[in-house]
Order: sequence, then C-alpha cells, then structure tokens
Amino acid sequence: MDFRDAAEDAAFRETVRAWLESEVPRLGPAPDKLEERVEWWRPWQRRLYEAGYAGLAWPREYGGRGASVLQQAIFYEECDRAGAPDRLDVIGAGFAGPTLIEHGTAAQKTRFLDRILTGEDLWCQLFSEPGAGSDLAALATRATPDGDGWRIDGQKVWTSAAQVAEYAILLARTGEGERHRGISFFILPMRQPGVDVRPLRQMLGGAEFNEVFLDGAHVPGDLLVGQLGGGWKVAMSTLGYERAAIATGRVNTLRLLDELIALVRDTRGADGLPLGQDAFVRQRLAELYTRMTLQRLTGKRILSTLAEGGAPGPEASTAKLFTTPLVEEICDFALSVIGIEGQEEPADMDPARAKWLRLAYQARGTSIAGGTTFIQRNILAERVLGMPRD
Amino acid sequence: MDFRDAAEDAAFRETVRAWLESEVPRLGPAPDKLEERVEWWRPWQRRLYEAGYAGLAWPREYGGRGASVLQQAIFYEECDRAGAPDRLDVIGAGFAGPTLIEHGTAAQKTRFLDRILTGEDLWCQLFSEPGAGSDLAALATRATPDGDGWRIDGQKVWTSAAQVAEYAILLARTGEGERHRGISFFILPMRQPGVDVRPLRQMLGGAEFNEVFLDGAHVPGDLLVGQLGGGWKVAMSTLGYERAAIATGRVNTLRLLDELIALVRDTRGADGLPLGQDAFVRQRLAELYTRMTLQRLTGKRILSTLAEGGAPGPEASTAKLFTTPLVEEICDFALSVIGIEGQEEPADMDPARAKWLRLAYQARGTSIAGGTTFIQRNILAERVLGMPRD
Amino acid sequence: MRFAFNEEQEMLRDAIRVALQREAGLDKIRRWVDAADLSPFDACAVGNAWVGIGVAEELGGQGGGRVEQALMFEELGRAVAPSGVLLAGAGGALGFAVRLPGGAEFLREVLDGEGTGVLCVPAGRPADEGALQVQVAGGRLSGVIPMVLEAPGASHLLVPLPSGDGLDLWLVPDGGSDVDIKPRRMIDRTRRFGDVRLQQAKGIRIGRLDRGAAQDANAVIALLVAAESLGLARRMLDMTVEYVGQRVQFGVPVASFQAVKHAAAEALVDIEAAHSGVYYAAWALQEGQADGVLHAWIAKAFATEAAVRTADRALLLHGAIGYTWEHDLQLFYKRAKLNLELFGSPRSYRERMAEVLALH
Amino acid sequence: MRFAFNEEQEMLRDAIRVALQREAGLDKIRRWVDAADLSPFDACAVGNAWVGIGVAEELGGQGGGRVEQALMFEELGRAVAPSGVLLAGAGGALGFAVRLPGGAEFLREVLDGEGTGVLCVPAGRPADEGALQVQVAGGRLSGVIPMVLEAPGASHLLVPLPSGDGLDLWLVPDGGSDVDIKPRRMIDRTRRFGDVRLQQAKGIRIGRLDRGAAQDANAVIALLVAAESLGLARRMLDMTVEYVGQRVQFGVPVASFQAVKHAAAEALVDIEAAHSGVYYAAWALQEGQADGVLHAWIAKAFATEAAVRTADRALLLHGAIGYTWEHDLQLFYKRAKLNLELFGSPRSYRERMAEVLALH
Repeated sequence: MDFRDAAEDAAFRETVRAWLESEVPRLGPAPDKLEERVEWWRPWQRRLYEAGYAGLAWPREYGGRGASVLQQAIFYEECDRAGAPDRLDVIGAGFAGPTLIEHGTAAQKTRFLDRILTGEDLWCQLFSEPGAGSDLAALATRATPDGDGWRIDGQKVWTSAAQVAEYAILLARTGEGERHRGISFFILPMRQPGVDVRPLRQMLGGAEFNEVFLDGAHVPGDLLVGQLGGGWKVAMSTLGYERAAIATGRVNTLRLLDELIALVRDTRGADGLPLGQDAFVRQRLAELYTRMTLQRLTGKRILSTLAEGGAPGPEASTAKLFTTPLVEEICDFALSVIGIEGQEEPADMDPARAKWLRLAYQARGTSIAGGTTFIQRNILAERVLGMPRD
Repeated sequence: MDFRDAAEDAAFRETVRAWLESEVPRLGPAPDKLEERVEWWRPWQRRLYEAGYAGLAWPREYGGRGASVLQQAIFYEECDRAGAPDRLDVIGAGFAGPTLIEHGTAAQKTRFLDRILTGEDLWCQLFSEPGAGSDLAALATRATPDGDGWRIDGQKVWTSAAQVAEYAILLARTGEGERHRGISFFILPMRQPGVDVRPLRQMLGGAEFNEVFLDGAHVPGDLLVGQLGGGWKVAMSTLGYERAAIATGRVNTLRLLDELIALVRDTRGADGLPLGQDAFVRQRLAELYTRMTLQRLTGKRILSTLAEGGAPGPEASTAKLFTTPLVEEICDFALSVIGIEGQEEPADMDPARAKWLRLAYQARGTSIAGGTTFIQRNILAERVLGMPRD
Repeated sequence: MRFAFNEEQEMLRDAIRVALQREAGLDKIRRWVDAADLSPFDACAVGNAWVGIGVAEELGGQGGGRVEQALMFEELGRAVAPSGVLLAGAGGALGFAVRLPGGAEFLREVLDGEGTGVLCVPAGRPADEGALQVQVAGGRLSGVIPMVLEAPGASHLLVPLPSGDGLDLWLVPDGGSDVDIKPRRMIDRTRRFGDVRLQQAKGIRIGRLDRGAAQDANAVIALLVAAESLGLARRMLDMTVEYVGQRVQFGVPVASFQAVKHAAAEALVDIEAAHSGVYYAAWALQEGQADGVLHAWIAKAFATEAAVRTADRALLLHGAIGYTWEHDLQLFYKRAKLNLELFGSPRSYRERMAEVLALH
Repeated sequence: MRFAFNEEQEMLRDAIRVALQREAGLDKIRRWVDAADLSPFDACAVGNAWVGIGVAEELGGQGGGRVEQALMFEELGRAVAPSGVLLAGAGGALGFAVRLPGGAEFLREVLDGEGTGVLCVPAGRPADEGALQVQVAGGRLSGVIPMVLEAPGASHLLVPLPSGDGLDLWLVPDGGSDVDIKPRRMIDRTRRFGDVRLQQAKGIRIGRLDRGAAQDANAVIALLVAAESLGLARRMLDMTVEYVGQRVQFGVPVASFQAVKHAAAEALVDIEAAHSGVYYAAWALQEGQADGVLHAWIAKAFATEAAVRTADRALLLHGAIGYTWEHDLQLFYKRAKLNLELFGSPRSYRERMAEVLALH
C-alpha cells in the first residue's frame, strides 16, 4: 500500500506537466458550438498525436503508447490541472478503437485506427433505440443483405456527437435468432444519404444528443465486425470499455468542492454573517467533502487493481452509484446557496454560477445514461453479492 | 373544512375531560411487570365500563357506546392528555371483539363480548408463524377433527400478551385447499395443557413477544368462527381493524417533539453555547417538527373520512410509511443530542432519557410488524396507484 | 371536525381544471413560452375571474377564502400554468393591500380595473422582509429590487418598505422614466421576473402593516406556492405512473419492477403529507387561527421540497425520454425547482419555525 | 501508486480471522456477556499478541503500522469481539505515550508487562480534548472523568490534561482509595465503561504532547473505531445476504425481491466507500502524510455512519427474527450504534473538517 507515484510514474508526470504547460496556454478559447469546437480541437489532437499522447491505452503496434493504467490516470489528472481541452474522441479512442483492436479485421484496423488517433475521424455509437433503453437486446433496427453489403433500416436515439462523426459503431438485427442472438455489429459510414441526424433537445434547451434515422443506409460488406449474428459479444466488449471509463470517472469532484467552498466563502446568510459560520452549512459541506474524498480514493483503488492486471473488484461496481448522487447533491447545495438567482437562464448568468445549474441537470442525465441507478443496483446485488435474479 | 369540534363533540370532550380529571389521579403508579400491570389495570377498565367508555366503537347492542369515530379519537386524545393508563385490551376490544360482532355466532357473542369490555378476559392473536411472516397464507399450523372439536398442532410467534390472555384468535389449516383456501379461524382457550407460551426476548433484552407452541391443544366445536375453510375472509376483517388502529396511530409524536425540544433546551454544545442556537440543530428540529405536524394532520384527515362513513383514502395507506421513519429519526436525533450516554443500559438511565433508547428500538420493531415497509410500499403502488403486481 | 372539501369547493376545483385544460393546455403553454409572451394566460385568468377567487365580493372579488385560493393554485400547478400574475397580483399586491383599512379599494381605484398591481419584493426571500435596498425621501423612492416576480408588464408596483417593526406600503406607477424594469429570463420560462430600479420614483404611501399583518400576508403567498407545488407533484406522479405502465423493458411493463413501484409509492407518501399541510394551513389562515402562519411555513417548506423530490423521482422513472425538451416533464420539473426558492427557501422557513419553538 | 494489501498483510488478516473464529466465536462472546466478564477475551488478545500489532518491535511490539492495526480492527469488528482493551490500551494509552521521547518505554516499565494502561478520557469526545474536568495541584489529580472506556479492570490510567495548546500526560495507578471507578453498563455489553473519580490521586507527569501530536494520537483512535465499524458492516451485510437467500416468502427467496436486492446493494456501496477511506487514512497516518489526520476524521465520520445505516438495513431485511435477543445481529447492531458516538460523533468531526476547510 503506497499512494505515492513510483519513480517512473513521477518522471512521466513531470514530463507531461512540462509539455502541457508549454502547449495549453497557446490554445485560444474553445468555441461553444460543437461543429466549431471540433475544428478547433483537431490541431490540438494532432499535437497530442505527434507528442505521443494519443491512444495512451492502445498497444504500440496500433499507434498507441501502451501506457500503464496509472500513467493514463496521471495524464488525465495533469490535463485537468492544466485546463487542457475536453476530449472529443472518447467514443472513437475510448470504445470503438479498442473494440476494433479486439475484434476487427486487419483491413479494418489499417483503415480506421490511425485516423482515430490523429483526430481525422470522429466516431459515434448507434446502440440505443426508442424501444430499447436499459434493455439493449430488444433493439429492432434491421440489417438486410444488399448487394455486397447490408441495408440498414431503423431508428437510434441518445447518440452524442452524431452530427460531427465520420463513422458509427452500429448494432442491428440480422435475424439469426431472438433477442441478443440475432444481432450483428457494424461500422457505419455516417456521411451518406440514408443517415438522417436530428438533434434532440434536452430539457435545458441544448442538444447533447441526437436521434439518428436510418432509412436504407448502406454498410459495405467489409464493415461487419466479428461474426454475423455475433454482435452481442462484440458489443459487450464495447460496453466494458464504456463502463470502465464511467467508473474511473470524468467529473472532477475535487475541483467542484473547491468551487463550492469558494462560493460559500463569498456568500453571506440572511443574518448578514458569513455563510461559512453557519453550523448547518458547515455540516453539509463537510459531509460533501467527505464523500468527494472517498469517491476519489475509490477511483485510486480501481486504478490500482487495474494496474496490477486484476479484474476490477466490487468497488468498481459501486463507484457509479456512489458518484452520481454525490454530484447531484454538490450541485443542488451550490444552487441553494445561490438561491433563486441560481434558477436563471444559464446563458444570462455569470458562467461560474451557470455551471452549477448545467451540471445539476447533466448529473441527472448521467444517472439515466449507461444503465439507470436501478439497473446498477441489480447488477451489484446479482453479480457481486450473488443474489438471485428477479 | 372545519377543524373545530362540532358542538356535540365539544360537549363530549368536556365530559370526558372532567371524568378523567377526577378518576386518573386516583390511580397509583403502573407496575412494570405485565402480569402485575394487568391486575392493576382491571379495576380501571371496570370503571371505564361502568362510565360507558368501554367499547366506544362497538354497537350499543353489544354493550358498546356506538360512539362516532371522532368521539373515539377525542376520547383517546383526552386519555393521552390526562395520562390515563395504556390500553391492555387492544386485541380483544380492538380486533377480536369487532371480528366476533361481524362473523361470530349468537352464542359466541353472548359468551365473549361482555367479558372483553369489563376487562375480565384478555385476548391475544395467533396468526404469525416462523415460516409465515409477511406471507400469512403460508401458515402451517394444523387443526384436525378431534371428537366434537379440533386438535391444534403447530407453532406461532410474535404473539404479544400471550402469557396473560384467556383467549386467542387463531388461524389454522383445516385442509380444504392450498394457501389461503385451506385456513379456518378459531377461538382458542389459552389456559390448557396443549398451549405452551415461551417469552421471546427482543434485542434490548425485554420480552414484548412470545412464541406459542401448540401441541394437541383443543378447540371445542362451537368455537369455529365463520365457515370451515373460510378463515381467510374472517382474518381479513381482523387485519382491517388492525390496520385502522395502526393508521390512526398510537405514538404521540406531538409529545415526543415537546420532549425533544426540552432536551435541546437543556443541552449545551461542545462549544459551551446553548445547543438550540446551533443552526444545524435548528434545521433538523424544525424539519422533524414539520413532519410531526403533517403526520398528525394526516391522522385528522383519515378520521374525517371515516367519520363521514367513507372508505379511507390514499392518505390512510401512506400514514404508516410516513410515521415509521419519523419516529425513528426523532429518537435517533434525541440520542445524538444525548451522545454516548444515550447508549447506556436503559435500566440504569434517567427514565426520561432511557425512553429515547427504548423507543428507538421499538420503532424498528414497528417497521417490521404489521407488514414491512417494503410490503406497505407494494400495497400502496398496487392498490392506490394501480400499478401491476410483480 | 371535518377535513374534506365541500361540494362547492369540489365544483370550483373541477371548473378550474376544465377551464385550464381548455384554455391553457400544455400545447398552448409551449407556444406562449416559445413566443416569450405569457399574456394570453393573463387574459385567461381575467376571463375566468380567477384573479377574484379568495377576494371578498364587496371588493369585486369572487368570494371564497384561502381554501378556495389554495385549490386554485393546486390546479394551476397541475396544469403548470403561468400563474405568476395571480401570485404576484391577487396573492401578493392585493393580499398585502387588503390588510389596510381601505387599502384594497384604493388599490383597485388606482388600477382602475385595468392594469396589474404587483408586489415589489425580491422573490427569493419571504415577502414580509420587504424591499430592503430602497430608500425614500420626500415621497420619492430610490433603489434596486432584484428578481421581482411579474415586474415586466405590471402597471403598478406595491413596494413594502421596512419601517420599525413593520412595513410601509408604497404604490409606485410604472411607465415613467423613474422606474426601470430589466427582465430576467429563468430556466422556468413560464414565469416572468425583472429587476426593478427606482430612481427618485414618485410613490404614494398607502399605509402601514405591523409585523403580524405582514407575516399574515406573506403566509398566504407561502401557502399558494405550496399549493401549486402540491399540484405539480400530483401531476408528475400521474404522468410517471402512466408512463411506466406503458413502457416495456425486458418484456414487462416498467411499472411491474418493485423498485419502480416503491419510488412511486414514496412520492405518494410525500404528496399526501403535503396535501394535509397545505389545506390545514389554508383553513387556519382563513379562520384567523393562531397557528395559521406557522402552518403556512410548514406547508411551504414541506410541499416545495416534496415536489422537488417527486420531480427527481419522475425524471429517474421516465428514463432518457423525460430528459428531453419535447417531453412535458421538464416544464413541471423546472417549476418545482423554482418554487423551492420562491418567496423563501425551506431553510429560511425552518429557521423561522425554530425561532417560534424557542429552542434556547 | 498501489492501494492493495501486500501478502503479509493478507496473511495477518487471515490469521487474525481464524484465531477470532476459534477463540472468540459468537457463542463464546455470548457466554462472556452473560457472565458479565470479558476477561477471557483480554487473555485471548494477549495470547495472540494482538496488543503488539502496530507497535514497534523495539518497544516489544509485533511491528507493523497503522494499516496492520486497521486490518486487525476490521477483523475485530467482523467478529464483534470485545475489542475495548485493544482500543483503550494499545490504541489509546500506548498510542499517546509513544509520542513522548521515552514515553512508551516508561509506560511499559510502569506496567511491568502485566497490568493494562488505559487512556482516561470521556469516551464520547475526541481523545485529544483530554480530561477537561480534572484539576491538578502538587502532583495530585482531582475530578471526574465520565464514561472512560475499559476503566474497570485497568491497572493504570493515562490522563491527558489540557494545558495551553497541548496535553500534559499524567500516569495514575489504580487500586488506591484515591481512585474510584464506577462501572457503567451499556446496551452493547461487549464494552466496559466506567466513571473515574480522582480524589487527590497521586500521578506522575510523564510528558507533554503539543496540539499536533495530540491530534495525531487521536486520529489513530478514530481510525481504529472506523476500521472496526467497517468490519461490523461487512459482517452484517454478509449475514443479511445469507439470510435473505434462505428465507422463503410468497414461494421465492426473499433475496429475489428487487427492493431487498437494492437495499443490500446500497449497503455495499457504503461499505466499499468506507473501506477506501479507512485504508487510505491508515496509510497516510503511518507515513506521516500531512493529510493523515483529516482523512482519519473522514474515515471515522463516514464509516461509523455507514455501519449504522447497514445495521438498520440488516434489521429491516431480517424481519422480526433479527429483532430478537437470540439472533446475533443485535450484537453487531448495538456496537455499530455505540461506535457512532465513541471518541467523537460524526458531527464533531465534520465540524473539525469545516474548520480545516476555512469556510469563512
């Protein structure tokens, strides 16, 4: 048990920090609109690629760095610290790429992998459907043989970044059997007439997600991944990468607590005294601080297990259930400190305050995405505690 | 909508109050031991009977007062206020008597009802079994024909007051069919060799409940209630009376809050200042006060509906779910104010403080008895909200 | 003792519900919001004479008391109607003015049956704290009152200024250059807010409320917000029960999962408790019972929090579809969050309760 | 960066678990409790040299540090062993004395390897507050220290007296007429407590701890209570999962009901978070990291509350059987409730955290 960086990790951290400190300040501000942000981000990704920081987790033979789990974590910690841009290639580099490395043909690897790392191709994920949310195996989109490939008809939903993606990983029914037996896994070129991307406005008004209507979209014959009818197994790999990404967490709760403390320091109560003297506020903040600390320490546990090549332990399955309500409560508490002015249209608010409202809503979205709280609890009870299925 | 007593109810309240004020002070202190308390209580019950206050809810033809639901509530409010003795005849007068009035034979009514009201006979309820808790229909105790009556073999559990009861209402399987179809409802004389009552120590060490072993106990032929094999229907009546009693509530949360406030007033924080100045304590107390108030108002709603002859509305089904955690939290908060000294053996504590610990444990017992929280939520969802069964 | 509504109250409730369905359905509300113009609802409120519910007939109202007003606000909540005008006007300005001898008549006369008088206080605090940042000299008022509910569009502002132990009520007409109102957009777009800047604005002092009267007037506002939140919560639960009954996952309706049923049951427990609190407070305020104000605080603190809990449960049970702009849940969700803070947070009312309970 | 235990730590944990099963099983603990005599466990702790775990070998200990000590206390919690002697003695008295130059040797010498030295502070407050109600004059101590853990049976009391910014440590032998110890029975009968009355009791001042050293010493005690609560919670969850897997209601195991599964899952979420906090704090205290004390407070506040939540979930899921004296759950339940308050409530540690966070 030792929480300090090992010597080579400390050296890696130094190198990364120095590189980021020289590179990040040269970036201009990120545009708000996604399409513009992609164009702003691409040269940054290219620099990461050239410096050897793209595909940290990927094997070297596919252009990655083959970095250890710990070094990956160090890299993202340092990115947070330096204020580096948010990743726009999470689906490509995080889920689709690793899935292709595991299940793709040599030709697929040659054609797609490098362009993911350079930032040339963005990817999206076409799994969820209106009738198949938590129950993915209920999906209905059909792939029917069509010349040398397939014709795709159906509707997908909750697709982020579909409007800027060159390719999608797609699940569709090829009909070998019921539920998960009849599903195949494809690569779908997004820029074609049969693909219609319509933004789905979320409740705050922005469009984080899209609906994707597939009406005679074409998948060439060489873009099937894995076996025909064997898509479920491939998808499980993808979802495993997704879960790992969610479990190790991308919300920086430490920074949130720092900002919350700063907010409290800047606020006076109705009695005119500093709010930070109020025993109720002090108890609540200390409790949130406690949970933030435990959430981060659990993250370190998961990393430590992964770093030693072990399968994630029970703590990995609990991480999302612990984190989701924590982020909601941090935001809700900040909003209660701000009072009614925290309910203003975020576009009109001071950005430091608007952030709380946006994140409060986003956090609710997170507790729905990637398996609701209920599904997560079922999984925990059945797989970790060994309790029977319903 | 009018929360004041109507004129005749106000007059009834006056009369009751005057009677209690003259009678209650003449009572000596209640003995701790149940057997002794019964003997101390019997003359009190006799006075109630003679004054016309026994069987308030029962029809006049069976010796009751036929009082309205509101007047029953007024009577118990005034008893609380005057510090009148706790009722020891809840099962007899509250559940068994009304069940006999509804389903008993003329002979059964003549033989048993009056002696319940005078306090001569105490009753207990032999429904629950080790293998049939929430799932009552799974009970296994057998009644086999034996001469002119039945022979009873089996084991019952969670029976309060079994050691002082003259009679029990008993559910046993007479074998007409599976689950609830094969059950009959009997009156069992408790003072006979085949009935063995063994106290069941609860976790604090006291014996609130008993196990009752039935080994060849005899029920005469005239003590079957309702049809042979029709016991489930009769039991549902009994449970209905039980639920109504629980819903209208016997924990005086108003008094609890008064006592909690007194405790806070008497306590200083670690900083030496009055605890009642601490914003955390103030928020928590106000929140508990809020819920206590709503719990009592909901009780009035239920009464009001019953008083107009209506079936209890959804609020009746929510009452227990609202009350149980409230009582637990009031007690836990009081214990946190007392600190580690609140965890002392209650027999060694100042009685005013010991009360919090005892009630904290009792409240947990209540959330198990009469249908766990989970079962209650199922019932609410299915019967009130019309959601499908599991 | 009788808790239930009488027949007239039930008829009133049904009438309001029907009118709201007809004249202020969710499709209409969405159109008004998209056009950033809620005035069609103001017309609907006037047309149905809702402004007068809970106002004595001799003052030109429809009669009825706090119970009727609360019933109306529960219905407004169920419909997520843009009720601000009723809250800031009839509930607020008139509710304050009516406590002065001749105050309501004066207000009516000034308004001449046309414009809207609005209570001019910061909407994030209890209204009986008044407009704290305003000075008065020579009959002219100066200062800023932030986040005033329904300030944009009001013809007159009723400004309560703290004075000694009570509030002086000043009436300030809008329209001149001495009154500047800057609209503020909220995420709940069914409410209008604005910052009011008074620059030597000419006002008329129409009287003074002592502390008790000011608390009474605020208690009615708190009650109405609580009643509205109760209505929001009931509707959100109804929507949710309906949705999970239809939505199929893993081959069965989502409603058949125990965790889903339990979450819905817990929402109902919250809602029925809130109902008890809201209507007792309404009756007690109406009848001038000594505990009316305390119970209005209780109702406000509990019902607005219960609605927020219900909103989050509803969102979770709807899954991703509830997270979209197109789904109606968002309208209710946002209103529930706003009402939590509107005219005083639960924390602020609990602090007042603690004061009453004399904990030290 | 490595979070996992090493092989020796795992072996140590397994050895302690096996020894506890063999020598301090629940049947034995019940017998000791019924006889109101916990001394067989004291012998077991000495026999297994547990008193020396986390104590340097040059002081006669077994070596190992805070991680090993925490592992031991997690196992003690799992076994609901009468661990008070280890907490008040090795964790408390020795943990304080060891921070003085020569303090531990002195304490050992005085105790001569036989008696038990116990930290003499009110067990409901953090130990670094010391014995507040004691005066000292001419080397003699007078005053009452209520609720001292393991005072009955101790041969020596280590009394920390507040002095300036730190604590003076006084060693007072028990046995004379100047020390009166009145036992106090708790509902958790696996712990001994007593009120200590010092009447001009002769003591030896063995040194002084500054504020930082006193906080460090208290942090270790807080850590050990947290680790024990973690063990209690793990065992209660295990018992519950096993019980609901066997108990059949409505024709199926209770464990197959979703609400039951979810309650168990939530307990596991609590427990894994507590585990992360306990072992990081142990490592940080061992390594003298600047954030060790803060993390011990975090671990104490969270793990003891998590154990209480788990206790109540376990009771609910066991149904009526768990509410009986005969069922073992009650032993764990009561210990969990006691540990919540032991050496400082969660509230008191959260207040300390708020101080460190400098909120104003």
